[in-house]
Amino acid sequence: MTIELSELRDAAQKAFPADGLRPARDASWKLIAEMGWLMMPLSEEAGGLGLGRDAVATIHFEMGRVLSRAPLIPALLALQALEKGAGLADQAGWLERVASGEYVAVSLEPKNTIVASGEVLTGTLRAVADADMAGHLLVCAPGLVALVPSNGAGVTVTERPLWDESRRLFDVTFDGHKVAPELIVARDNAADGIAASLRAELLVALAADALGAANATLDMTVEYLKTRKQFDRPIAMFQALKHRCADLKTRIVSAEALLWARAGDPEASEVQLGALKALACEVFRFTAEEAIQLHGGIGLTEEHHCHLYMKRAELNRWLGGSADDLNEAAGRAALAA
Amino acid sequence: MTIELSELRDAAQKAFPADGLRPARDASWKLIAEMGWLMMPLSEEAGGLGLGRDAVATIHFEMGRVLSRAPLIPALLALQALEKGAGLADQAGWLERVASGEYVAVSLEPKNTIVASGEVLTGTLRAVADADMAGHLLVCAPGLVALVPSNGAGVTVTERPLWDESRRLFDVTFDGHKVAPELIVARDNAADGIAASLRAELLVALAADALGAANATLDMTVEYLKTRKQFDRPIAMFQALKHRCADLKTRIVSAEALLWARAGDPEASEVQLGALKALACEVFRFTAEEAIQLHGGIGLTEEHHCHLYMKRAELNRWLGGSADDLNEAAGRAALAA
Amino acid sequence: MTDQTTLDALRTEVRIWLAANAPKGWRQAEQTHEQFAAAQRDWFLKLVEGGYAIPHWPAEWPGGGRSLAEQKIIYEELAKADTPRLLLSFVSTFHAASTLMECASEEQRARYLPGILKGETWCQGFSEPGAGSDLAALKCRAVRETRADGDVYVVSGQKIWSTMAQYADKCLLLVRTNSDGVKQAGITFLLMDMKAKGVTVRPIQQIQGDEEFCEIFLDDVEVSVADRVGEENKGWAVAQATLSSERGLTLMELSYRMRGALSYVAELIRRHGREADTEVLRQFGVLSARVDSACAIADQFLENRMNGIEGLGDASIVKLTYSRVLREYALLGLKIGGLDEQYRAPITFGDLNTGNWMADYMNSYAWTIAGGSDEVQRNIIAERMLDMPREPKNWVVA
Amino acid sequence: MTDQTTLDALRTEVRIWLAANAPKGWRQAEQTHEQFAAAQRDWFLKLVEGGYAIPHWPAEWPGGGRSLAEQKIIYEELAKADTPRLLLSFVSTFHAASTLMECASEEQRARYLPGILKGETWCQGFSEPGAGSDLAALKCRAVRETRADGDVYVVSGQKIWSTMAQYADKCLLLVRTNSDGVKQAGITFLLMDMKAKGVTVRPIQQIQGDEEFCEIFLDDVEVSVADRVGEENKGWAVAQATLSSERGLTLMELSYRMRGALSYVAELIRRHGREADTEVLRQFGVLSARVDSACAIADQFLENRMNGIEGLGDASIVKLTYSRVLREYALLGLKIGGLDEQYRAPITFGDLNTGNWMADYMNSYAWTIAGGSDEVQRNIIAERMLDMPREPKNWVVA
Repeated sequence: MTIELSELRDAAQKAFPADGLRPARDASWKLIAEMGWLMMPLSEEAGGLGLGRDAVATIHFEMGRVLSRAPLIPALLALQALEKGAGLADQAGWLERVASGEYVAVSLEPKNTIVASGEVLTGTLRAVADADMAGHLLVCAPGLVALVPSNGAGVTVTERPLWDESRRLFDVTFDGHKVAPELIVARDNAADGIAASLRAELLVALAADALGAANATLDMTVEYLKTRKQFDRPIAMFQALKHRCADLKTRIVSAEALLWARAGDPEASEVQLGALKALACEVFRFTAEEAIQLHGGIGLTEEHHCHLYMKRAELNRWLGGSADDLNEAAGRAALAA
Repeated sequence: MTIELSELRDAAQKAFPADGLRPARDASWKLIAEMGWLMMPLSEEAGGLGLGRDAVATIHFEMGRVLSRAPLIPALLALQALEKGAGLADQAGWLERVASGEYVAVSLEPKNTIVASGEVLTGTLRAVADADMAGHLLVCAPGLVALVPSNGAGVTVTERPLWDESRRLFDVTFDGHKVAPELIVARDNAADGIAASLRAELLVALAADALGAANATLDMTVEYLKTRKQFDRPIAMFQALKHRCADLKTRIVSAEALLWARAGDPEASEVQLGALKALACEVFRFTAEEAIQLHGGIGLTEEHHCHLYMKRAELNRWLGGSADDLNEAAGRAALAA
Repeated sequence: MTDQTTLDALRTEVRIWLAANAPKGWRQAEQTHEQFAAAQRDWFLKLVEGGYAIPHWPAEWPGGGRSLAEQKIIYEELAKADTPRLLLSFVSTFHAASTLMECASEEQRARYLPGILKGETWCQGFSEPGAGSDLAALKCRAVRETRADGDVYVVSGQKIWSTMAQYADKCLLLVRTNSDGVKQAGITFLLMDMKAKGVTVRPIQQIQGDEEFCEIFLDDVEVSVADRVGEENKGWAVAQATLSSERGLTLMELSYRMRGALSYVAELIRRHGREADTEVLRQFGVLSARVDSACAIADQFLENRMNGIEGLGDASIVKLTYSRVLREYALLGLKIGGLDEQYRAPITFGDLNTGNWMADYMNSYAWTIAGGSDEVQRNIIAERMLDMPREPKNWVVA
Repeated sequence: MTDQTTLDALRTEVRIWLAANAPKGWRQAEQTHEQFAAAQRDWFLKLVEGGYAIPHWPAEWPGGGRSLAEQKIIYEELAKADTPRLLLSFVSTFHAASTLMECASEEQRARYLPGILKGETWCQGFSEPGAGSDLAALKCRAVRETRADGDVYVVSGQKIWSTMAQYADKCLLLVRTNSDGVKQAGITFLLMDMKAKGVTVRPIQQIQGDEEFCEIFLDDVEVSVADRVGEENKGWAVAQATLSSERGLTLMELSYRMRGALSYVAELIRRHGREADTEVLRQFGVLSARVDSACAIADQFLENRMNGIEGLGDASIVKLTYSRVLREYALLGLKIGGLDEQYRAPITFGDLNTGNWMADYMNSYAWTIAGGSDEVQRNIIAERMLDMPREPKNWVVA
């Protein structure tokens, strides 16, 4: 990790300390804007910090660690889309507003039924993050990327309560909504290019989130095992449990090595990032599953933190595409290599 | 286990004691014939013992335990096919000879390229067991079941040396061999029915073989762990290893419960037996894999027995059909249920 | 052993009775935990009336005196008819009953057993926050004091993981009456009234939204010496009798219920259009065989018990098999269900295989952790079945 | 650290050299273990000549004085060019060399180091039948005796798992010179001539047909006191230096080789017509990512070392990751290969990912067991990285 990245990490840990799990969304959002994280990937020419994918991943990693409720992942995706949307009427204004805290929501699910006929949108966008705090949504349909007011004509926003209470997702239904000309971000190939790049960035972001959270899950579990006594000794002394923790540690650390290698490689393909995301999320899922088991009964209670990680882990598996789809694509690519 | 079955088991363990691993093929064959096992499934009217699938499985289980080299599985399949072949010219004579020790070889691989055009056989039969000691082979082609002299015209028998030295398999190529009329066992639907019933019996036999061997593998491993000392204590005292052995034991015992339930159920379908076989063979495979790891370096030496189980486990996975095929069929059936 | 004709007749009789009496639409009807508890009471009393609630009790009780083979048939049919599991009355009819029958005095039996059939429910006050797998380390303190109307134990401490204690009338309570010597030797077994002064029950909010377990806080609760089972400081042996009262029937029933619930997986595969996905098909095939093997090992365990042969560790094999297969069941559902399953959906109380896959997944932990965790079962299997050396007793930490 | 331009230049230089000098068709040519050993010697001497055999040695040696970043490039290129792994010279250039350089006397260095570059090979006599993971428990006994031309140690005992000892000229030998007190304190480190009287080497027949390891029987072998490294009874510290001489390069190289060998899996899938099997595709996708993560963690470990930051347990993570991924690689090949792979096929000596899947599977154990088994690595990771308590030292068996 470079000095720049480790400084970012330290700042994030200071702003969001490990003992403040699931910090309130709105307060976090304010802090995130103050930290300047909303302008991280924006180029310096456009008034941003011009930081790379590895820097962004560093922050998402830390946000995963504390189970952040703030929609930083979608916010940065929207920002990156807008920066690529050269045809957008007031691009500079949008970038400035979004980088300084106006939230534009996006869908975290690549498979959607939305279609654009000319500028008219029909269909449903699933898994739109925190649509309740967004004035506008960024919609990617085949051949069209556009902004849509969340209270626009023919737009219905419905919250879908999740088991994971650290995130909020909405279904957004478009019943023939006509996009305003000044809100069109890109069309045709340019639009599909933006959609593809958002998919790629989303995959890295989720991998980072998952591995940050996996680290926190294991740390919490190991601490508990050292404290908890059964049969007159800390249960951390039982070799069967030690070996399971060591296996988790090994899986987390090696997946993390791949995360930093890929995040630092601008040439990494969407398929490679998908395989990384699938790996990272499976590592987190299994860590969270083992964490509950290793905690025993206390891990099954609402008041303990175990289940918060588990529920985020389960949700993370599906955002950005399922492991089955991502791994299948990776297998196909390896076959063609 | 009924008294009858446990008596059979005890007799088998006496005849083939656990310390006589991989007993020589020809001596075993003689002993097997003397024990009357070659007439087990034959009906009493036909001069056999009229024992059920569970009795046969009991013996295969014990033969798996000692890694028997004798081709009892194919021999009993041949016998059962011949008993069903009412059209066979000298059926009674054949049954008598086979039940008293004349070996008829069969293929242990359900997927073969053999075809019958009238009485003329073309193609290759893979995985024919111990063809070198057989005067005749029992061939199942679509629409035809027939006996073929192993030195017949247009018949080529080629040994294919295996990693598993407890079994011997041959490729048998038919280059337009014309079956003698008196050696035709069955045609058309009757032939396909026989082929199906052989597949089913093979699956149970292999499941029993695998679980007998898995038991022996685990027993050997646990004994070794109790004896071997590291860091001044028997390594059987290390909890991580105890838990792994307990998991193996659990998997073996519960798969075995399913074996006996299925072997005792005449209604069990080929698909159910296939799922059993896949489960049993995976349990054996994993047990053998863990056994080597738990033995450490000594398990990698030719002179130790570990690898003998592992190699049989690997081969067993493929005989009678692959786990992938069998599990897929079971999934389809469960979906249709 | 009961002959086959009697068994077949019983099966027919139970089926006919269930066709007329099994509750319908109960999953939909039970929206709150209180409704669930009320429905549990009703169903239990109906079973008492039908004569199927306590087949394992002695013959002098109505509906009792059934052989293990008969009990198995009753539970099989209850499972196949998809009736509600008997959760609220479980501690009463098994744990409390066998404690009373095996270890209690004549007076205690006369006083408490009839109430159970009238719907009086019991809970268990065994586990404590600091004593889970290591039950004997319990600290809940009882001091004997003299009162005008006879001696009492004054009990203070905390119990946890007490199933449905919020609805319980009575409690099987383990307390510490002596702190010297081996920890097992200072434990006393009491029968406590849950309405007694000083008893506070707090349901534990569980991660899937259920409230199956409670904490019980005891603050100078007085329990009459007449409600002590066995001698003072000899409660550990009584507790063993309590805990071994149910051997295999529940896991047999649950395995059969899981087999029936494979239909939820099939529906899910169809709903998501995965019928041609080789991996999904194979995993479903593997799961079916694993569920079948859980049924087979539960059946085998019961059959061996009927024949009087139960080996050391056998019960642990049955439990560990079931708990692992239950987890595999839920994991496959989650894998196929995808994002849809991450949206919160109403849970079914007291049911383990519901097709609400996140709830089923979370419920599966109740079996990998509670009632002797998978880790404890592995220790038992390694030490008692495989005869591997026990953990050293006297640890000198380096 | 070496600057990027220098590194790029080195990479180009190595590629050019390899294009001209890398052996071709070596897998087919090496039919016997002796042919393999001979080819190993040739290739090593060619690398010495090219200046790439001992990049990690000090600068005064020809081809030495390379930074870790440069060493990494050389090994990467050797892997990418699919050259034979350097097995026969491994102990000589790493273990023997670092022992001599760090712990030996000037005389010993002058006597032994030059020979290594001429192809003199060394083996390790550390492990014993009763002392595997617990190396310090070794029993091979050395008694000091006086001879006319100086004192000698008279050594008797047995060593095992000595890699390619049948071709070795010299041996790094650990012996016990004192049996009192802690076991680590009575160990002495000797340099033994493999041609000395009383040395018998027996190759161990391995399960895949290789003979990579040997037993060494020592029967009153005399080793001059001049060939002792360090002081008597202080050999344990010397052995630690020996064992830590290679940190990460090998696993980096092997991970990259495995990545190259993913092509064998692709070929296999095509050969068996499984290109449309969703499960096979997904498993191949997962394997690719796992291999990539093994490469990434090996790279990261080396990079951290270049920056002087190596944490406790880091090396164990790298090894455990590699050993597990290597196993997964072989298991996937076996699964797709089916019955075909059960027919015995010729093995490639010294190669781990060959597409002969049963051989690859069996070879994978060399990494899960040898050089600190997976179990030992897990202990290290738990105790040193996660700071979980160590196993108690003084066991009082119950």
